Amino acid sequence: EVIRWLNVELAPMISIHGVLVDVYGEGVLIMGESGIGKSEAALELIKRGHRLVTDDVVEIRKVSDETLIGTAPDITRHFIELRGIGIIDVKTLFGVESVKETQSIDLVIKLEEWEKDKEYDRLGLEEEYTEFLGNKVVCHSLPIRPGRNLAIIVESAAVNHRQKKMGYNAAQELYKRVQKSLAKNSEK
Amino acid sequence: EVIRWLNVELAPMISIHGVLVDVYGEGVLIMGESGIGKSEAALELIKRGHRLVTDDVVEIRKVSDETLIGTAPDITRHFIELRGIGIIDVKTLFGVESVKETQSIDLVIKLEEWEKDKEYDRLGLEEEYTEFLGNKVVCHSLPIRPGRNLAIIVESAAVNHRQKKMGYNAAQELYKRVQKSLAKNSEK
Amino acid sequence: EVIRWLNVELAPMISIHGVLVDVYGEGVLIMGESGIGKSEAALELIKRGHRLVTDDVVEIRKVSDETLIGTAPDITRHFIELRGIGIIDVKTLFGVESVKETQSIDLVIKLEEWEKDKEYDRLGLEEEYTEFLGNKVVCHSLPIRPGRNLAIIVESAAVNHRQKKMGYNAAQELYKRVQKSLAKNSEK
Amino acid sequence: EVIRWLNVELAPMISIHGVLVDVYGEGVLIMGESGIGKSEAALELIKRGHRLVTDDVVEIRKVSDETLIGTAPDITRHFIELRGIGIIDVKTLFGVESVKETQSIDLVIKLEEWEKDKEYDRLGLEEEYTEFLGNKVVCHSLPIRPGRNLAIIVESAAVNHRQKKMGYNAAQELYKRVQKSLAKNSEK
Amino acid sequence: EVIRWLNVELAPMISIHGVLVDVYGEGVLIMGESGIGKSEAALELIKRGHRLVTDDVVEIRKVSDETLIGTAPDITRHFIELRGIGIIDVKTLFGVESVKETQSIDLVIKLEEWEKDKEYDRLGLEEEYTEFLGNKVVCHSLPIRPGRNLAIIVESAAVNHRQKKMGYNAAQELYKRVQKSLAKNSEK
Amino acid sequence: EVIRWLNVELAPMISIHGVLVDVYGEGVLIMGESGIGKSEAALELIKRGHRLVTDDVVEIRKVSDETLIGTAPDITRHFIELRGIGIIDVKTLFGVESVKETQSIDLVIKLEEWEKDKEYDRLGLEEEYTEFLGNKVVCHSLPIRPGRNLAIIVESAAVNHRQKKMGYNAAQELYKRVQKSLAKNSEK
Amino acid sequence: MIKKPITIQLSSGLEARPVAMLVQVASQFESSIYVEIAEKKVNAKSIMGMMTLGLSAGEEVVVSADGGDEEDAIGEIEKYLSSSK
Amino acid sequence: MIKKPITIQLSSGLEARPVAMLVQVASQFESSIYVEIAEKKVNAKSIMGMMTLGLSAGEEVVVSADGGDEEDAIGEIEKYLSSSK
Amino acid sequence: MIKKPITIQLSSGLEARPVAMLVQVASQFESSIYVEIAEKKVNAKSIMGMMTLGLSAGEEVVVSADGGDEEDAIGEIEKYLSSSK
Amino acid sequence: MIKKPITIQLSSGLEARPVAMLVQVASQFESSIYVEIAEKKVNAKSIMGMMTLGLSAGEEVVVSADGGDEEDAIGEIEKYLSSSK
Amino acid sequence: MIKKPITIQLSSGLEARPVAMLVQVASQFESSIYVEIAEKKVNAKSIMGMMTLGLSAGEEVVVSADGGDEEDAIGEIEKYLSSSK
Amino acid sequence: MIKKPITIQLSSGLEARPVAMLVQVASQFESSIYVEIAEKKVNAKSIMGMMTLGLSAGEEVVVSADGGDEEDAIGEIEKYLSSSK
Ligand SMILES: [Ca+2]
Ligand SMILES: [Ca+2]
Ligand SMILES: [Ca+2]
Ligand SMILES: [Ca+2]
Ligand SMILES: [Ca+2]
Ligand SMILES: [Ca+2]
Repeated sequence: EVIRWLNVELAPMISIHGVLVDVYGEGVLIMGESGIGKSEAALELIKRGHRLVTDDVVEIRKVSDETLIGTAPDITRHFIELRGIGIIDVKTLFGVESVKETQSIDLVIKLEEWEKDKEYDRLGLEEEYTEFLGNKVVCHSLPIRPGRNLAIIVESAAVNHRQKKMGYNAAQELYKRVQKSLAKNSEK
Repeated sequence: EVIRWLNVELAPMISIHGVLVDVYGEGVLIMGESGIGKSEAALELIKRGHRLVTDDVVEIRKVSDETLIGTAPDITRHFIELRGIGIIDVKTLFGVESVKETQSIDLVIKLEEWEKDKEYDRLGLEEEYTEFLGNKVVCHSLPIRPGRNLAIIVESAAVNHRQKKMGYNAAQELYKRVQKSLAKNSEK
Repeated sequence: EVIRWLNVELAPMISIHGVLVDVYGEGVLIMGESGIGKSEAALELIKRGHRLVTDDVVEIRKVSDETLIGTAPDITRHFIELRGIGIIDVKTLFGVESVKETQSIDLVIKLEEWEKDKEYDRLGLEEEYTEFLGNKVVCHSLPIRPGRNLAIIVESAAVNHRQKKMGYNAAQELYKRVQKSLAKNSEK
Repeated sequence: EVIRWLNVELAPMISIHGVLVDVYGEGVLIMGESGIGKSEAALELIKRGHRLVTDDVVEIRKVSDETLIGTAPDITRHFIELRGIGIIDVKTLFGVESVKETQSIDLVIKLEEWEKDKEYDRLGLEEEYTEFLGNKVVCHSLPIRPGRNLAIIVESAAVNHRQKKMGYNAAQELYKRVQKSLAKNSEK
Repeated sequence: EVIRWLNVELAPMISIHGVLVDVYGEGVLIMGESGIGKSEAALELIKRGHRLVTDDVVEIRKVSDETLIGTAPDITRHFIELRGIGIIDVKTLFGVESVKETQSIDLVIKLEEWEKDKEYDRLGLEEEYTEFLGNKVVCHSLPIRPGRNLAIIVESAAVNHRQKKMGYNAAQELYKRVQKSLAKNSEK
Repeated sequence: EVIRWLNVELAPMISIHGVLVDVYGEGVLIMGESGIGKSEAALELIKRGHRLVTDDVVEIRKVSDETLIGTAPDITRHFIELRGIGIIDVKTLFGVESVKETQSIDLVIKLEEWEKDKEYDRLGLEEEYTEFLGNKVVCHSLPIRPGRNLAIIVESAAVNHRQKKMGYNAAQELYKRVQKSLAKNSEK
Repeated sequence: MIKKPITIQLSSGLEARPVAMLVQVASQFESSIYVEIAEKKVNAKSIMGMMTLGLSAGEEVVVSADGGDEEDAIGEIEKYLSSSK
Repeated sequence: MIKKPITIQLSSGLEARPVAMLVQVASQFESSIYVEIAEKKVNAKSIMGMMTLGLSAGEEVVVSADGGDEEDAIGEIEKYLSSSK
Repeated sequence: MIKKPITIQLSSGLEARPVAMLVQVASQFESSIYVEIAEKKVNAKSIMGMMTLGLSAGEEVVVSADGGDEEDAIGEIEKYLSSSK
Repeated sequence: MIKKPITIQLSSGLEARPVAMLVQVASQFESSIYVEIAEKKVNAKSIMGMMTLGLSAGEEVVVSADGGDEEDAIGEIEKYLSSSK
Repeated sequence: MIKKPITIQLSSGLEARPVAMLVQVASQFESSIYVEIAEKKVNAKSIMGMMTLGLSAGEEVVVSADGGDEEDAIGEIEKYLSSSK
Repeated sequence: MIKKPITIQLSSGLEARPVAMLVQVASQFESSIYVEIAEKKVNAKSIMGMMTLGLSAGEEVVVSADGGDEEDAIGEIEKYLSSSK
């Protein structure tokens, strides 16, 4: 066990700007410009029963070619900054229930200002990836618009991601249904 | 029963652009421009315990002069498109608990970009209606603005609608209180 | 007891434009321009288990140099106006569970349109105050932006406020950690 | 529409001892001895977002050979008796959101004192039925034991019932998996 | 303010065996034999969004002829004992959100083993009272039986209690409906 | 990665009678006699947002001297048996959100009929352990009594367990407070 | 199982309070007990049910009891309904 | 900022519907607008607030407006309150 | 508003991927755009909707556009549907 | 505690229905009862567990029972597994 | 009901562990048992309650028991508190 | 994109308050701005991030800015860090 810990401590490390949350057991790294609403999304996820790993600075370590591990810097561990309220201490306000020390990084959500011209993923047939320390991680770009509940979209993305790992892709399923319907029509 | 089913199958039908959800037993049809956030509102309603009937295409059948029934096209049944995430399969992600096959259409919510000049319903004294296949359905126009939780407003509209059917109209009640207060003042 | 009641009735009174909600036992007064989303924030707070005191008009009475009490005008008590839906009666729609007659005012949240240049509270080290009838009340200015859940930020502000009254300030704690770390570094 | 209403009013009627709740759109009739906990189960269902039709006395009308409709007697409509607390008025305490006027009866749950010898349904392969006014309704006998959450079991039974109507039976699926596994083993 | 605090500190005090929780703003004192499940009921109330004041020992102070205030002894403040798990620290596990320092005592719930012969309150027409330091407090005796959710019954009792203070008594309402119906029948 | 999987597949394995659930990221193995309520506890945990790994048969593999991994047998994966309802398919009823393929085993909860004489853990100062394949796992014995919500106690045990791993033990903290208070008294 | 027609002699008829008392009487017995009048048949141990009957003095109901103590049950209920206080 | 006393001439006084219409008029302007009578001062863009004033024909209120379009605002409001339909 | 019948020449017909591309083309315009065939009429900016049409090469659809850029919209859509790659 | 090897003679082997019946038989006894084959050992009172065994006619299992009525338990289970209907 | 003053002779006084043991002793009895010192009176079956007493060796408490086994209860508690280990 | 090494001359180093002020300065610009020292590189608009740097007077950091106003940004930040108040 000591050896395992050493491995983690000595693993290649970078520190990036983002928020890391454990959502249904999937490590979701939320990225995006300062002020876009990463911390507020994390706060809602916490209130919905998920767990904060770190806000604003994520220390990422590569522990294998498949696995990246994220943690908080000691100084800001379990703190969140809410624009207009100030710094809050998630662990004391919402309890041990709402925080976690380390978490693998399984999915990246990039929050972006909505742009009319931009192409957002409309089908989800192919995954896009981002890279940290040479490891690829699935990545979604999410436009921020009024009337959307970000936390719920992030939850759905996390479960959908798990479902894909379990071998089911809704977009492919839809694709198959369309092909079958086209084939049936052309027979007639 | 077979006859009843035939009736439904043979009923006049149209297909429209919208999302249909069963909210507390009321069939709420959410309409609005592509990209305004209909599917995201439906997703939050599902996560709050309501049931999706269909996303994006609603097949409406008129089964009596009072009743319109909505269903999904076979190909897209129980699927939702989330901008940035892609197609998700609501039935497998969130379970049978979260979907329904058919639902009467009791209430229309039109989502709109907020416009400063536009007159939104400020009292709710008179109902506005929209029409499908010659049947009238109560209709609310809802402006989309930051900081609003659409799902919760839709829930409130659904319950408020049921309350009106049960014979109580909050706007009229307020109106009466105002009249009574005016009368009392003018006596003095 | 009669005397206590008389005191309240005879206390200095003003009437202001805002919404008053009991959040975890803290009286939160939400202020801001007409149309900014005060009532919608209150609605979501109610649905999350908190209690409405009054929407749009708050009658404030000063009962001691530390205590302000808010109530609703009789005519609009327990009613809320939702843009696009009309007037709803919170007490009959959501039950006695969701309303309260009177509430002390412990915290003010001012909702504002987001402005890039404006300085929002970034640390929370010093409190800002607003004043009613000569009593000071802690006040936060909260920018409204898409993708934020206002109700959850208000809840966090309320609990954070209680934590400060219990003697713990997260911003000061963070400040201490930074100083300690600086001191340690400079020793090296 | 008048004719339809007349039909309902003139339909054959009986009045039975039980509690009727709308659970995810399924009408669940909870039956069992006085004091077994029917009303308390209904109360928890209401608090979990479902809707009370009637407590203690259910008036059942047969409106077709497939459909039974339940309502409350006028005198006790929306009231519940809680042992030790007394009569509560569900509609005013928890709001219009928590009640419903009429509901079809789709499923019967019989609560029973646990008896060691009794055979409870262990597979769910075949349905058991009970009969009202000549119509058959699916019926489950549920033993009451400490440490069980009745409301959650009732919810699961309701969704499972809907799933069976949609053509999927978990017990049969399990049965098939066992047969297939046996077949594969016997090939070896 | 200092004087007010002195008054509280110097007020007559007793210490009793029970659990005090703030439920929707009502101070509910749960009493009953050791092992009956008071702490477990409090735990579920906390998890449902209410606030613990003290477990097992309640220090009660009389601050006026109408008002009793309860607090925790310093040594056990915010701790709960769960049979089989041991002592847990509610404040650190579930956060500041889940605890409160002082609370008025508005309602007593006495948990009791179910006894067939015992008369539990069946109507709720008259209140029963218990007395501490000469002040009377409304008191309900609640039988413990399998299949009941205690926390939800306590919540209902608390809201029902508030409703009575606001002038509505469901049992009296039912009583009136019965009288009116009797009168109408006897006219015929 | 192939090698890691081989390791898991070739690891020493036993199969035991119990239910395995992922509660806030902790793998909780619920054990106890047939009929005691393990599956019903798991069902409530699922409905509260946690994830089922397997019901009734847990296949345990030892992947290191610290780590045991549990999975379901293929035939019964994601199925639960509810006494009185029959077999239900958790994955299709409640969605992918509610299940998980594999989970480490971090905590054992043994459900037992309540016995007056039995000594249940009253302080939680020392941990008790159980052993599988030579690995020790922390183990709590939980008495089943009416009026307790098992799922909530299991959740609290899981969070409390995590808190102990993070270095805080509430029982020891209480112990320290008592010692300090004794010391202070004896000085006087 | 026994069935017996009984005429209500309570001067107040079955108002809220006498109903509560009657339910109390019925609840002491193991037997299932039902009160029937016209098309209505309600469980005598259910307050809410009995409230819906709206019985006045002078009306006749049919009481049925089924179980080990059915005779005592009918007896006690008859005694209560026939008392004229 | 401008302040102006205005006498209500609407024959119905400020019943629910005229209040809604007045709020509509006020809401078209950027300026903050308040209506004052005795100790009450309410936001003219708030339906709920205006409802609590209970104004009858003949009463005098003080209307204040503050902002870029304050003059137009006062003007339109005066026009509405002075119309006698 | 313009309406125009267009024959699909895409060799694959409107499979999932070409539908996604078509929706992309339509979404660039401000105008409301609908595609009609037999009794079905769907929003051309809706992937889910277009998926339900099940269009094969050789079929004729009616495309309508309404808005400031309606002509460009119809033009681009026709160009896409008529390309035979 | 008793342990006994038993050969399954049920012609269908342990399909879903016979498993349910076997579990019923086992559940009548107070004793803990386990069925073992190769590396698998499952609680005989657990339907889900017994389903995972996948036993065919002709296979031999070891049944163990522990408790006050362990002999009766083994006897009844043997009787059921040996019946050839 | 019996009441008896007892002097604590446990060398450690009532630290956490001895308190837990005392509560165990008290919990074996049906009777209600209370321990009193100065203004405090706590349920002897409540760990949390007993923790708040903060009793040292040499102090005198009054123990009361009420119920069928009250004499045994007092006896056992006295035996425990008087043991000097 | 510009990169520039800057030496901190603030007498207090980057304690909580000066960090908050620095973040304020950086937040006025459109450009992405990062502060780098050794292996750490943090977003200059993030209070939480800047807090983790723990910078004392005399240390040298590398500031980079990327965007339309990158020159002004670097200029203002340098001005702030070089002020010795
Ligand atoms: Ca942030
Ligand atoms: Ca959509
Ligand atoms: Ca408002
Ligand atoms: Ca009942
Ligand atoms: Ca306790
Ligand atoms: Ca089970």
